[in-house]
Amino acid sequence: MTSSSAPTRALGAEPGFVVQLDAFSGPLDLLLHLLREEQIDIADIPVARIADQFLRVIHDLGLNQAADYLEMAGRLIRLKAQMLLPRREGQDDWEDPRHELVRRLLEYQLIREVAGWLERAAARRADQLPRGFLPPPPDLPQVPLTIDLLQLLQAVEKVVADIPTPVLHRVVPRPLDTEGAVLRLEAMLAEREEFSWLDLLGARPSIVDVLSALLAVLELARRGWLRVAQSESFGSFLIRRAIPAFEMLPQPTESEPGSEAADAAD
Amino acid sequence: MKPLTQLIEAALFAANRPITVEELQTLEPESALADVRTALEELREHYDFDGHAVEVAEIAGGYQILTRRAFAEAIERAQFAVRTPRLTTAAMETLAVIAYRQPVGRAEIEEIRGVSAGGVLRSLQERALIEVVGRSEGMGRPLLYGTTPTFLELLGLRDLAELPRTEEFSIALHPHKPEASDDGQGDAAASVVAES
Amino acid sequence: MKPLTQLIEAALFAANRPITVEELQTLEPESALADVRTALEELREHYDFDGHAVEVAEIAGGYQILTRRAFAEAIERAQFAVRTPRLTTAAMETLAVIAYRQPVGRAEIEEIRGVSAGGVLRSLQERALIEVVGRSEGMGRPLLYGTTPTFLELLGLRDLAELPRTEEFSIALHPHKPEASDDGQGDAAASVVAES
Repeated sequence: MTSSSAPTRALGAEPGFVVQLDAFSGPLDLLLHLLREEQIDIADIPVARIADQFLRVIHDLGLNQAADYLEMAGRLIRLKAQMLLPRREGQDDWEDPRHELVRRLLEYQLIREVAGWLERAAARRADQLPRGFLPPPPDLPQVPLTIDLLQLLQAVEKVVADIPTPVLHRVVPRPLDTEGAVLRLEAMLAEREEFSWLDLLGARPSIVDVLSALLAVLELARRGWLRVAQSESFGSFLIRRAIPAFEMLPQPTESEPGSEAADAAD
Repeated sequence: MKPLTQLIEAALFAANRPITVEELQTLEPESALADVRTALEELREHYDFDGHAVEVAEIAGGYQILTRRAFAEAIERAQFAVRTPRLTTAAMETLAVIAYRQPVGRAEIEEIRGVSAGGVLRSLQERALIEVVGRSEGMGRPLLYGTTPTFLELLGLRDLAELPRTEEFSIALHPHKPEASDDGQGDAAASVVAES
Repeated sequence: MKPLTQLIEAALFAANRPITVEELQTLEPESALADVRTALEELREHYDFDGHAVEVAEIAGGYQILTRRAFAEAIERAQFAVRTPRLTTAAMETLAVIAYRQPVGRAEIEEIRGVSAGGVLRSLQERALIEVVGRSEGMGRPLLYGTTPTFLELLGLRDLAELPRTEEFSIALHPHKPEASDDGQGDAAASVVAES
């Protein structure tokens, strides 16, 4: 895949060594990369295999903390479960659960192509240099500004119109994303026995993130998937897996860490 | 060269951005837009026929004098000037989404790219490649972004119509409908993926 | 033009300072200093005989392409025309917020307009429409902005009290303490908008 724009990187040299967060431009990029390496038809993705590989790569790349990747991992795990559901023979109205993922991948791939075109155009333009020397600005009187009251008042109107409804309290526009947080938490549980609440939150969480994550922890605790322990009062607490990981997803088969992905990267 | 052509050459030399025909007309208020165009044509021909190293380029709705492609490398090697550095992949992808979907909100950009976009949007705004063009009517009235003339300058395009249409890319947006395959997964042709 | 002459033209055009003969020689290491001088002479003659608006000038021991003196005035006029005599929408809206909320800090302006205000504040300050009028008592003691006498002059107002009241605006901008308006000037504002 020489035409692939997947970045060159040293992968798996040291397991767990954080390479570069920007080695991939996002989870969709990583997913496309895996599909390309395996020469898989995008319309018929072997979800189970790809999900395992995806988890392994984000583990090896040290991307565990990146919420965007974890969210995708959660989606893949869920998709994998959906694919395992039995379906009746000759059932016509079966809707492929992979459909949405395929749509997103194709759309993203198109954007990649467009971005490539833009990049080539920019490179061509950069090959033409503008004049380097700029004469100092002439010592002219400042251009007389033309503003008048009408303009000012029109601007006032526009500002007022753009202020979200003037209410006494501000409504938080973003609803809690409990579902996303559950997916992320599931993905982390699948990977690790035990981790801290702070690991789950990641870097610089917003209040909404914290609340969503808390609800997700409570939800999975209710299902009996995890236990929570706090060693000191007001300290961070530990989240521990309470059911065997294979009940959530099969462990990636034991192999040299990252070997497949390392080949892929070459 | 005619006096108007000289004036225009002087003005284009003095500015380091594309100048529109209307702006050039203010140099000689007596002149018509057609005169300005004729003079620009004369200047262009001068540069071409005499084998000058610079040319009159049509960019972002205006005209700018730029060096011809062949010389950039030698000039950069001699350290007299540097080419504009490349944007990151994330920035280019975000620009691609905005260029084709404008006006477009942050949520849609993030959905398409699968990553959060705050930092990239801010830096594209700081470089004046994108701007806020309005607010959506939806919840929270999110800001909508569009590309700027600086974006066209970066790519050396006359206008947005010069962007290729998405159908021209090798990836079609409509895949063969994913059918209920009975698990012959994995060995299918890599047609769509491979051809990029 | 000979290849070396072209290369030199491109280099002098793209460089932001005068370049010496020795430096120009590094463009084409095979060439002798004499070759560079001959090429410079060829370029100079080209510009002179064809009546270009630019010339090869010798400055501080180096060479630079400059517009001829005769066109200085035209260039000034061009730059005059190029500079935008109007405020951008963003600047105008920021100015509106400051006019009606002064003294006001950057954070509050940004909250009201939903976008970052750094660049706009700077350009309004450069245009002497706003100035720093103090510091808030709050965290970090942020700067507070207010309008200048120039602002009043441009609007033809004697003092700020002459700014038309817009009841709507002051209510919308005081989301935390909506006071019952103390006088019935609400529709005065509307009429001002309509009549000017």
